[in-house]
Amino acid sequence: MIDVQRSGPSTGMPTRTQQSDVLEAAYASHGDTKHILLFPSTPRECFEMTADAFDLAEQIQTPVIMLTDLDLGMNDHLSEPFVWDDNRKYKRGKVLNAEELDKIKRFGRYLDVDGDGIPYRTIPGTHPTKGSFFTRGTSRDEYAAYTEDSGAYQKNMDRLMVKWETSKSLVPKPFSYPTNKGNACGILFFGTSTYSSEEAMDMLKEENVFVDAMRIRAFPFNQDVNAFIDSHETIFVIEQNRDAQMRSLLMIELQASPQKLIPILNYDGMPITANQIFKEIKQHLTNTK
Amino acid sequence: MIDVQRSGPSTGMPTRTQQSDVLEAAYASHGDTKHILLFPSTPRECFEMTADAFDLAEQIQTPVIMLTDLDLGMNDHLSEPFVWDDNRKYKRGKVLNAEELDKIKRFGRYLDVDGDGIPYRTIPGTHPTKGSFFTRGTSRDEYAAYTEDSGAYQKNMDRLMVKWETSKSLVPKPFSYPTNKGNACGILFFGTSTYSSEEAMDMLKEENVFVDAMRIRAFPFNQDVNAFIDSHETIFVIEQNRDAQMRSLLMIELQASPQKLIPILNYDGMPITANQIFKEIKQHLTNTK
Amino acid sequence: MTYVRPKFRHPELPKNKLGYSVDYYEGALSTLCAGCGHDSISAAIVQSCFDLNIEPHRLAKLSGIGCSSKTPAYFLSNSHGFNSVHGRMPSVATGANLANRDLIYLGVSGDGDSASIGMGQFVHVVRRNLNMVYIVMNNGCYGLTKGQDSATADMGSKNKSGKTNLFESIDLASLAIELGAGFVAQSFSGDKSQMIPLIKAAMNHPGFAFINVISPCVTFNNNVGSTKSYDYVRQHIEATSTIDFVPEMAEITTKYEEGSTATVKMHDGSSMVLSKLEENWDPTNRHSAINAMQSAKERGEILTGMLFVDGDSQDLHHVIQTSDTPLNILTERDLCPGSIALEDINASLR
Amino acid sequence: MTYVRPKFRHPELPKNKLGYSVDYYEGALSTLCAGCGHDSISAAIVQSCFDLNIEPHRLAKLSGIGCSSKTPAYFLSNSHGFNSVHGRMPSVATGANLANRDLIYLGVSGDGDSASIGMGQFVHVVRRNLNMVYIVMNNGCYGLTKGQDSATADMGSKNKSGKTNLFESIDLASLAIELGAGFVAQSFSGDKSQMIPLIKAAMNHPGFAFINVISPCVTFNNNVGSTKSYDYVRQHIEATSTIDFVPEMAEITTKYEEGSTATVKMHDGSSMVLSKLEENWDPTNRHSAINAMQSAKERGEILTGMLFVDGDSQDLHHVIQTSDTPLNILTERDLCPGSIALEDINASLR
Repeated sequence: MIDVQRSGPSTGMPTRTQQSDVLEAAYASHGDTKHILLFPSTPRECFEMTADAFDLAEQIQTPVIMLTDLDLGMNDHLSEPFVWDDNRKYKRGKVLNAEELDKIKRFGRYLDVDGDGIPYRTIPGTHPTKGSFFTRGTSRDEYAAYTEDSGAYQKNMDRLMVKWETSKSLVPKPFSYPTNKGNACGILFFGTSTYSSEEAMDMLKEENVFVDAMRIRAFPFNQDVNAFIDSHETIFVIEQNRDAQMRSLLMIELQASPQKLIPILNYDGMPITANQIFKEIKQHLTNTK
Repeated sequence: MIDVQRSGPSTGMPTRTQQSDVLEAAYASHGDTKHILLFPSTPRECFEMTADAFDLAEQIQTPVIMLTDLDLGMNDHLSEPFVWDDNRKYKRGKVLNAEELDKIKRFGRYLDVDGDGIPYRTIPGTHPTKGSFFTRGTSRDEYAAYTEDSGAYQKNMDRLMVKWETSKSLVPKPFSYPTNKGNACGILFFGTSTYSSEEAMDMLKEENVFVDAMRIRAFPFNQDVNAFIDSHETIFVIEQNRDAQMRSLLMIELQASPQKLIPILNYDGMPITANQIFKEIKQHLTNTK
Repeated sequence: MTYVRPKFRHPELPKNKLGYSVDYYEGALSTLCAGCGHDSISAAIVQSCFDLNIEPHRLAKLSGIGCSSKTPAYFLSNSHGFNSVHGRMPSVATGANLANRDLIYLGVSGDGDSASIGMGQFVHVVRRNLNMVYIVMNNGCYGLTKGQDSATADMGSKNKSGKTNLFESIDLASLAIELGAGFVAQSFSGDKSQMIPLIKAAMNHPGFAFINVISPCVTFNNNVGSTKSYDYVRQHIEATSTIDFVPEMAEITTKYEEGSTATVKMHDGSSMVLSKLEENWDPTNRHSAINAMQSAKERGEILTGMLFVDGDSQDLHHVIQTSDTPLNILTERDLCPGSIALEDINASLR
Repeated sequence: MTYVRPKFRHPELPKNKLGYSVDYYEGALSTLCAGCGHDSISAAIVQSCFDLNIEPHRLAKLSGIGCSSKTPAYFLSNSHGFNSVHGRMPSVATGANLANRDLIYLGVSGDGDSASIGMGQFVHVVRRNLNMVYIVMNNGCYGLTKGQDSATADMGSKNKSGKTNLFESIDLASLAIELGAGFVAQSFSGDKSQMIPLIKAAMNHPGFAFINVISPCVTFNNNVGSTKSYDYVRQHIEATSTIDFVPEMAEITTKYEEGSTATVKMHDGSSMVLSKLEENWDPTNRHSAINAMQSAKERGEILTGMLFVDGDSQDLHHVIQTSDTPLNILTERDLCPGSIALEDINASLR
């Protein structure tokens, strides 16, 4: 699924940009639910991540949501040429064919055979007598049979958490900017806040203010994001929404301290500017000196 | 809206209970959106909060979601008799009638006249020439006219935050349990975790472990919830879902430290037991001694 | 938007019984493409409301999403308006109508809004016989997103990019008749003289009144090969009848040819006089109306005018017997059963 | 659930061409109420698949939510199944069918699932002519939530609590004909001899095949006054014809009365022989079918059997000209235009 975010809520500003569907997309649906999100920041990354998203969806057996925005979706951008590796193979994930089914004693659609939370699946019509199952929204056991047994239900919910952990190493890693190490401050950003953030870093550098930087490219967060937060005293989280939604995800998922995460927010429908980021970081550093 | 939560996600367990739509309900919809939630814990409170919800929806001019669950919705409960005050008046909130419209120079549907973020509204057909307006999902100015002006958009989004602040004092206050003050630990719970939490407190008392307790009754959180968290070293957040959703709301909205908020979670579809709460609290206190 | 409407109006514009001239019923200047059929429909709505002496604040205009759904901004600026989400105008209209049965409800929708995303809502607002006028401005394409075929595009019709539509079209008027609508008409945005009496009659019909108006999209669907172009529609329409809407109290003065005239009495005493052009068609017989539509289809023609009207139609409020007083002005005294009734409920649970 | 199906089966149950006996086509034991019409429909599905020598793994069964939508658990346990969300079975069927055109798709739905929450999906799966069999188990009430009237309950019909339904019913079969469906039939769960040939013919129809089966709810809608009770339906059904489904290769051996027989050839060479009982009705003429339905309504009768069939029906894959190879077995080689095509795209943007 591709969500070209615009200024919300409701119809919002039909021609203006925003990054304000982050929290909604991450936990969309009732019950305990988490979704894979990808955050492209250039047209080329939109292209590449779309291809990756298909692979991830089949590998992890779950919907993948790419969160782009109107700035990327409607404005003209200068882009590097798109590249395709002709040797690239589609990743279909754990799909059993007829021969493999023949070798299996009993197929369990939700059986965590490999311990990574991702079970094997079959495609309808594969085998005359093995591998068919009934997909249902209700709780079921590892063999896809209906059950309201508490243990079976909880086991499946726990398997989904194992799958969530597994997916952390499958989704695109964050991009770390080269650093001289030892900076006390870090900045975190994603998507179309990238250019302004990079420019703001240059502006800060000119005033001898050095910050480390990381661009988040996916949810769930890779271990590197955790390490980045842990290794800095202060983290500026730059985003284009009112409610600091990415910051909320960092707190919920990484147990990051709210006091450490300083929001830099723009939500007027126009892309965030380097000047705003520069000013707010300088202001904060001055105040806390 | 009344959400009788059951074990999710998807169809889940159709006859089993859970408190797992909390995060979804709080931020339902794209864009920066927050919703009023009510958390009843008894049949009588369901009755009273339903009536309150109508008043709140009209006062705050927003949907109100009552989050009850299958334990309350499908099981038999012993209940105090329901009570109705015959002098109670419906609260219609800020609705202008024809006379009031006559006195106003220019009616602005989204004009924050009182500084509380809640504008005045009119009901169609009220006045022959004044007060009609066009409701739209797009951004608009204070007079309900279409605009994509960044300033007007942001002003409206900021007004909604003011309204959110105002609503904190309008929604039901949390219930504080009598205390001997000075306990280092507090427990927070809501809805049908109440009976088990109370019983667990009694069990702890017998072992000379004393904790303060608060039952959350609404979102956004009243200032008292903030004060309760601030005045304790450790807060156990008791809830019936896998992902500690109420704990997430406390972190996002109150900037509460994740390290301070210890989740006690049950998500097997059966109501949480006093024994589980008792054991987990004791375990934690023993480990951190 | 930088459009400025010329301020000059003839100072002696005729006024209606309420003392308003027609410009009081207008809206903001349209931002649709020049020549859009939708603007002609807006103009017909304005004229109808002026002629019927409707107090603008007693009318609520509602819409969904699309070019058509933008039009409520372009008429009746003194009426309350609600631009809802895509395909969900019927729900908002239902809620508003239940809250206050005394207003006139005018819903405006498009073929995308009604025949695709809103199909479920359309079917059920027909079934509930909500007292409203429901106009579809039907251009067979998604104009707002550059002209893709909609679900009402005819099979074989060509769009601007030369592509032929491969799917059967959804015929909203036939569907409404099949679903039991009590008032179904069809018209063409190029025929204002037909639209106005139909809109007037629809506003006087006590229940759901549907008007499907073929309204060519000048920008994306007015090419040769399109069956929703001005030229094609003009060449293929066939009217069931000419229509005169005769308000209450007015005398029927026009002379109609013997035998070919049907007069339909409206609930408020007004009448619709239909001078039939279509043979073997009885506007008050549903089966006959279905036959007329089917026959026209077989001949490759678009039947316009009044198609079917049920003189005995009873709207939702009558069916479910709500109070005559609008619900939204009832008070605690009327609505709240109070502590004594509650005590009975408590007792029943003991 | 503690139901246990008796394990004993007659050891010499007849086998079909594939070597399977009928029990291989059965499912789990039904947990519906004893006597539920839906179980008879499930039995007819089982018998039809056995007779047609269908390999169970070449059939996908799909449903939405409701009593009817539970039934796929009770037939064809060796087939893939998908119990989707409320009213959204057509979307899942469309996706599955587009991915693999070579399977047989059997959708099962109810009147709540299709005529209310899923109405939009129903209309559009008809319009797209998806190659599937779509059976509505129609009991006119919401059985799973204790019997409230559904949108197909007839006006004036009384439910178990004695309440009279005040709204016009939605006639799904008429609607499907009006919307252009190529195969529309109607039946009664109490008439297995009629259901089986209809299901077989539907499975051999190359496109959307709709069967509306009146299936009384024994628990909540089988009372006196209900127009969906066993007694009422039995007294008011009138068949268009008797039907024989004659598989490919088989000779038509039955003798039919002169002049009253219509033979409809199916695309695979099989035939449906209709011995007409309804006069002035041509099963291959849409207008005639609509007339027959309208006339039956006017007589207060429920027309069952084959209602309309279009021998030239072409399913979605033919219309949009997808590859003959199922899409889900195409590989990188077939699907990926590769770096050279991408270079052209890059060049076009320079």
